Amino acid sequence: MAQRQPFRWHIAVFLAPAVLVYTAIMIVPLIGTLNLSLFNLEDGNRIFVGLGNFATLFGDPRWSEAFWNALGNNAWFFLVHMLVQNPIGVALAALLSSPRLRGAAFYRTAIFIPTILSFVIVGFVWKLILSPIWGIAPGMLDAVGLKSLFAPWLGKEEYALTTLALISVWQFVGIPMMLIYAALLSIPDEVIEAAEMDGVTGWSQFWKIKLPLILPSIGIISILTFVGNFNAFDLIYVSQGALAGPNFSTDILGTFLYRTFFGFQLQLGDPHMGATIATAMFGIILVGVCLYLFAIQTRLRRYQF
Amino acid sequence: MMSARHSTGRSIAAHGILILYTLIALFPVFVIVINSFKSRRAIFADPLALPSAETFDMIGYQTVLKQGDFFQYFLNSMTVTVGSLFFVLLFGAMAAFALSEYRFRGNSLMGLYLALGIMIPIRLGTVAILQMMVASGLVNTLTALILVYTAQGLPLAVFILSEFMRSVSADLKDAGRIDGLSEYRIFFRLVLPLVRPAMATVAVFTMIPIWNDLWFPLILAPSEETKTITLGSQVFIGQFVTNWNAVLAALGLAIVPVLVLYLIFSRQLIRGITAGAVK
Amino acid sequence: MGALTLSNVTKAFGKTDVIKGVDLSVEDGEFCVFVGPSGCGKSTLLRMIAGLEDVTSGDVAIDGARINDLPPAKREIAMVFQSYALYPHLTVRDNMGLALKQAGVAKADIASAADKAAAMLALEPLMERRPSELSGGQRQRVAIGRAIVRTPKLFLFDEPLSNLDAALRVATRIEIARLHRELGATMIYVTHDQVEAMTLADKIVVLRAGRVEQVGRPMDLYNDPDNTFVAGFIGSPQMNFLKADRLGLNFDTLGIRPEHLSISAESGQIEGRVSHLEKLGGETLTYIRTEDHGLLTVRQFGEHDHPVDDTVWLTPDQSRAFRFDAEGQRLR
Amino acid sequence: MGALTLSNVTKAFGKTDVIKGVDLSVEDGEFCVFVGPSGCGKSTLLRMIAGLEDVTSGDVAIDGARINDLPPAKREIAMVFQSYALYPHLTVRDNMGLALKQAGVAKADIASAADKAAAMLALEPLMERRPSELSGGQRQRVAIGRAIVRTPKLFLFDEPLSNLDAALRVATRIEIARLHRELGATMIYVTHDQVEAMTLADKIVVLRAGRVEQVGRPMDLYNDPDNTFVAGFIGSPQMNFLKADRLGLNFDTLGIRPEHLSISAESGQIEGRVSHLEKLGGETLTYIRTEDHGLLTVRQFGEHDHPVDDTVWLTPDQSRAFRFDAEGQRLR
Amino acid sequence: EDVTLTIESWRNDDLSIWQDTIIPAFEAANPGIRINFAPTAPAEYNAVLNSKLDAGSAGDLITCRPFDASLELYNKGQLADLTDLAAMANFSDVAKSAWQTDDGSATFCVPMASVIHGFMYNKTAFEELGLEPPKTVDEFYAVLDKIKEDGSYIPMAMGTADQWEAATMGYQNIGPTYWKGEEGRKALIEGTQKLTDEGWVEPLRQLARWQEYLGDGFEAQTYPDSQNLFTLGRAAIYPTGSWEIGVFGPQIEGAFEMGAFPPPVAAEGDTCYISDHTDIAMGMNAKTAHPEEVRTFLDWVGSAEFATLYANALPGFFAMNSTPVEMENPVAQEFVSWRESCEPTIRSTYQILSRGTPNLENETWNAGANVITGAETPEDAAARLQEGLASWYEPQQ
Ligand SMILES: Nc1ncnc2c1ncn2[C@@H]1O[C@H](COP(=O)(O)OP(=O)(O)OP(=O)(O)O)[C@@H](O)[C@H]1O
Ligand SMILES: Nc1ncnc2c1ncn2[C@@H]1O[C@H](COP(=O)(O)OP(=O)(O)OP(=O)(O)O)[C@@H](O)[C@H]1O
Ligand SMILES: [Mg+2]
Ligand SMILES: [Mg+2]
Repeated sequence: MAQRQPFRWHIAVFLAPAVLVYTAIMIVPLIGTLNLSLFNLEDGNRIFVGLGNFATLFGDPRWSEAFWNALGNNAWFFLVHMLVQNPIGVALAALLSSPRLRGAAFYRTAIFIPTILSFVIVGFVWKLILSPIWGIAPGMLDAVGLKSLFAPWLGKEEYALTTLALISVWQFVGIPMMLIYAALLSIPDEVIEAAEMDGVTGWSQFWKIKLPLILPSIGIISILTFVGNFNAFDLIYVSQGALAGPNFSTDILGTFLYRTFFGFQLQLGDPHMGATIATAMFGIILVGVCLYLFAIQTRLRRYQF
Repeated sequence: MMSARHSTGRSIAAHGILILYTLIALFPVFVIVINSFKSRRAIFADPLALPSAETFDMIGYQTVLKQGDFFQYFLNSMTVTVGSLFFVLLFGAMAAFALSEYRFRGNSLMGLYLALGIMIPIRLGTVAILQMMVASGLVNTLTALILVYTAQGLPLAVFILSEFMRSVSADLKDAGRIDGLSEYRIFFRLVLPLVRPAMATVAVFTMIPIWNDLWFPLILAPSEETKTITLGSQVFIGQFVTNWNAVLAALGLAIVPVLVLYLIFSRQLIRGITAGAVK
Repeated sequence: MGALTLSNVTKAFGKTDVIKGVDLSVEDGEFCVFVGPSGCGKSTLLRMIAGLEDVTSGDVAIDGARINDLPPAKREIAMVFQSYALYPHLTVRDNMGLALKQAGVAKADIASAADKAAAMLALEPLMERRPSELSGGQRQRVAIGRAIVRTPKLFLFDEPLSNLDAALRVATRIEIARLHRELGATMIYVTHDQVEAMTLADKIVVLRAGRVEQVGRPMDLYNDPDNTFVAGFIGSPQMNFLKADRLGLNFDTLGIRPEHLSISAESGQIEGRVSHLEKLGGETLTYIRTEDHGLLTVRQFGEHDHPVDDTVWLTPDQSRAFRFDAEGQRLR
Repeated sequence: MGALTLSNVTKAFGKTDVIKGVDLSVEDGEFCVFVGPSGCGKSTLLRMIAGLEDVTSGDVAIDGARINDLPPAKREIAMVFQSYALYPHLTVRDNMGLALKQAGVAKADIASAADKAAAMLALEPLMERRPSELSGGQRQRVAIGRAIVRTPKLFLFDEPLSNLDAALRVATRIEIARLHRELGATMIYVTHDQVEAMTLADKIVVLRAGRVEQVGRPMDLYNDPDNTFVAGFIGSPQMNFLKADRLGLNFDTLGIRPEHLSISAESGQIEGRVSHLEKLGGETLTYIRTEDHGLLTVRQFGEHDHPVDDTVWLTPDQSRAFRFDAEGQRLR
Repeated sequence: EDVTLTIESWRNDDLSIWQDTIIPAFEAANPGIRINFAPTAPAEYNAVLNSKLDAGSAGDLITCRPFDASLELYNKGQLADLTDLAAMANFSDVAKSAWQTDDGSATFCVPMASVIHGFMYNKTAFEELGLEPPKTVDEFYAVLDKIKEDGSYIPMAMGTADQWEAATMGYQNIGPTYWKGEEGRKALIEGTQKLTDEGWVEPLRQLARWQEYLGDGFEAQTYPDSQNLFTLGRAAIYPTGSWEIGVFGPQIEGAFEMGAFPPPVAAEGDTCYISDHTDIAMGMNAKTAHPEEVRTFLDWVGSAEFATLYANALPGFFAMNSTPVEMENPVAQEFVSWRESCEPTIRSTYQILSRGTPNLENETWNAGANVITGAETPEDAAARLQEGLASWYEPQQ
């Protein structure tokens, strides 16, 4: 029989401030909000409708089309980040971590600067650069004889979302770069030297040695990207407005939710449907995170060097 | 000098790629900076031109200085950001320590609970939060903002920090216990200094959204005395016209303090990693 | 002040029993060494004494007082970890002083205690450095210094020398022995290097899979082991075990130390071929492959030469041999 | 295939000269051991041979061909690192096979090479494990296996045993010696454990502060050292250095190994008090504090007893003693 | 002790006007009451205001959006009933209609201003090309064709990136001419007309025709881009509303002269219709701690004095006060003069019809942009709008 331990107060003390602040300011209000998804307004009275709102969201084509459109766009938005942002971040970090590189600190800072910018000026400057009217992008393409490639990307349904995703990549690539850079620095020199001795150099050294060893960091970045993208809102909002034009082609869950929850222009905010969408988003993200935590993270072992 | 392991060709290529990407990263920033020094007509007449004798115009900065107390706004932003960072790091690290150091019932559930917050935008809880602040008389105080940002930053902080805390040597903590340090001292005197790189990482992630947030300042602390820089700059965004000179000037200036914070933290980060833990 | 008693102490991690009932008493001022193969529970036992692991059942007592539920800090013990566990962000002086500072000792007293320990360990010139600026041996000495300043009742060492190189090991070993004499404190020392065990211990405890195999003074264990396990574990190079029946003896195993096996090119009891030779200057180790008994080791003092692959003859000195039964128990 | 020549090789890190002009030739198939105190430049020299550090001046040649500018992978060299430096994400099999795979060797050939190495090192049951699932000794053997499969001209070992515990060290040491015999490859081995140096080397290179002090076969260095540094470094326990004038001799220093110093309770040449005694079973080390010569070590075989603090008398065996001048150079 | 009243508004643009002109005038006349004008960026205004009202931290005075947004606040009890406010007598029923309950029994905001849609044009450019402001639709296209042919100006400044230009400055601008102003609007509300009827589809067809006169890359052209194109003198015609008058003056900096013409009619002599849209009003937070002072202030907002101050400070925002206001700005005078010659109406989607999901106003933005880019035919767009409206609006089912 194990002897009973006295209550370990310090655990409670360590947890208390975080749990209290987080519960009071985040969880309680959010539960209050998500709870609204079970209610609706009928003749000015709030009545309990169970899962009725979800039936509307997924069953009524007016709602469901918008939802699936936003979800699909969001998935693409995420995919672009995974395919562009994270590989670029990894590549930059790999270059930065090469030994005896001069000016690494300068490059690191320069590449991180866009991350610091506020969305308002990011939206403004990219609209200015890509504008067909004020001529930065067309002019630059013209200078290299590729004017014909230019299109008003932000205004075309087929390009707008991808363009915005790439702008977002531009803005946030500093974050994966930082994390991967840190991970690469913590690979012991001797493992790299062993690879040099084994003739594993250059690119194959990166693929066969470094990449597997930074996979756990890539995993964390992926999940942060996932969560970040499925909660994204600001960039689309400042550059395309709450209606996420053209023709909803840049509508993602965040803008869809904002429009519904807080209203827009003549559309009044609908906290009930808004909460329903929020709950659905929450469910999607939770599933993604759990999938990661239980299916992927366990496989990405952290190696003891 | 020719050497066995470092070919000049490779390092030129590396610099080439890095310079290219740095240009891509900085070009829009360059556009922002040059245009903040131009008159409105000049911005749109040729956005890529450097400010010349006739287009050079400090009107943006003048407007910023004239309209409202921007120094105060800066101060408010700094207070809120640094204050929230402090609490996020402190409370987050404490919770992360509890989760990674002690085995107790409900440990992993608590971990998941604290992670829920990264999955749902806190903005949705606005009304309840505002009601709470009204009830407690915190509306139009920086405290309200600090509280909200602390809550908002905690989940990610706990998530990342508890990963790192696990790597702190158990022997070290035991040595502290034998030396008579209480669990609190072990945390503050031993563990905290050792996870500095992780703290720096979390600080960078946490501070940017706080610094740039518009929503909560607008709702919780819109008064003149408590305005943040981002909110202060909104005054130039009108219904039909936006005063881009002023927006560029204000928000361009606004990146300076964050950049300084970033430099501080990233130095901590890199130094912490390369110094390595002592075996 | 400093006598330790363990009474039927056990430890289980979840369902695995790691310590399976240990009774032990260590006298005040004694130097007690725990030896045993990797994973046998040495560290776990030490950590239970320190209070870093809960005791599953049984009692731990210091000077007769049960301390099972006392937190580590209250037990008046000091511990030196295998990994040193120095505080990387503190200077040598602060590493040593932390415990005293924590106990509220006056600044001046802390400084003089640290200086005294530093003098004892020749650390004076290093007091303001941080651990990362020290060599391995220096770090080890700081870890010991940190333990000393607190003048505890009981010192616990967990393989303190295993990260050091050979020369430093010898030097630090001597230092620890001197310390023990000078401080007169009770010390419990874990190692799996039996040379350390032999040279330092007043009393050796041989552990195997969570149980005590034998307890005794070093030379008692060396000269009078209870079983093949202890006989093989104490003494280096390891004792040779010969199949007694092949030698025409009526028990199971004959144990003979390498120095008691004589070698001859002409004649002897056991035939074998030289497999490998190690000349250490002052002594020579010859490894001989035999058909009946496997690889046997012969230790000779001075310089000798036995060409590899030559056939040689070995003869055990029966008067120095040990007899064991089929279970490995000593036949006396 | 595998003869190494260093001609006036130097290395400077920034402004500090670490290697100050080393000339050395290692014959094909020879086992060459670098010894020297910590920081003397052993690893640096090894890494220059491997191509992991640039050579500041001088030439490194294998089989007569200058390889200064050849990248490590092209030098047909294998290296075993002190920290093993295994690829943590690959299984034992893949760790061993990676270099061959990289060189484009056929799958079947890789597998058979790995299996052969595994058989040699008794790693067969571990082939599918990852490094984190191996014990220290097993990891070490995998690191060696990784070096073997490439059948290099030259093996480089940087303190491969320093992270192992005593028992494993002895076993792995014997394993490496066997490997050298079986493969017949040239090996260069860094250590600061002189026992390893003595038992393994065909040729020992004693380094000190970036310079070669003496090169020779182990017993030559043991029996015929050029200076006090080499004499003190080779042989364990260390040689005793006595002040010759106090003994009425007309040179500076008398070097005498611990086993050649006899001890008596009644009479002798040097008076001293027993300071400490180490009984190892097969031998006894006695440390004696003398007024004229400091702490001296006496090594006796078998069990002996000299109560601490007793006065004893020591007599050096003059026939086995070495004579040195004031600069520490041997007087022959 | 002075009472300070805080005004919630989305009019960042007016900050200096309030601070420099309006507030001093009021405070001088009403010692003891201080006014604090606290605007929010327009895009966030509704969300922020609703949150603050729900939580009880909103200001004393609320600037009212027209129709449902404010009606909803009134229904929730967040806006006070101001029917009995003396100043209400100064406004016509039409002026008050945007801030009344559907049955007109209660009024909850004091009307401040309306805006009129029309086309602005670059007078200097027109003179240069020898063009006259068009009166009929045919003349309109003829003018556009000429400008296009000449090539030195973009014929019309409009983009679809922000969507609302297409709907508000296109559709709601020319539309009343086709659906006959109030007549069509009311019929739609009653369910006697459908959005697929000719009068409602034709404006979309017109919009579709505009595409060829817009600048390159109009798909990515935002509203500020359009403004800049016009004020920098690169575009000749700019479909818009009177609110631009005040902001364009300083931007043009006298580089050219600006004029305005009303939406063209089908044939010379047809009745012209203009959108004279009730846009801004001010109401009282029902939870204010100082209802008396708030009412004092609102009475003043309803006065002729305020109307004159406001309309002159903000040329293009026309007072709705029954007492005519003297205005100095010539372009503003031009706009307001159309009130005499044309039938005024308000935007078709604002009253009642944007109460449900899908939201007709938002859908109209989308449809307007789609027909201009060619993503949808006018007929399809109209059918979609009708279907959406009918899905929740009973009179249309
Ligand atoms: N926290 C734990 N949970 C589960 N099993 C443990 C734990 N700590 C130790 N063990 C197990 O208990 C046994 C004894 O471990 P212990 O560390 O005491 O061995 P040791 O004798 O110190 O070995 P070594 O010489 O390798 O240090 C081992 O089998 C180990 O796997
Ligand atoms: N990258 C470097 N920059 C500067 N000095 C260095 C560097 N690497 C080694 N040194 C210095 O060169 C000297 C020799 O180092 P080296 O590692 O070769 O010693 P060593 O003989 O292998 O020592 P040890 O036995 O401790 O491993 C040391 O004084 C060390 O401080
Ligand atoms: Mg242990
Ligand atoms: Mg070395």
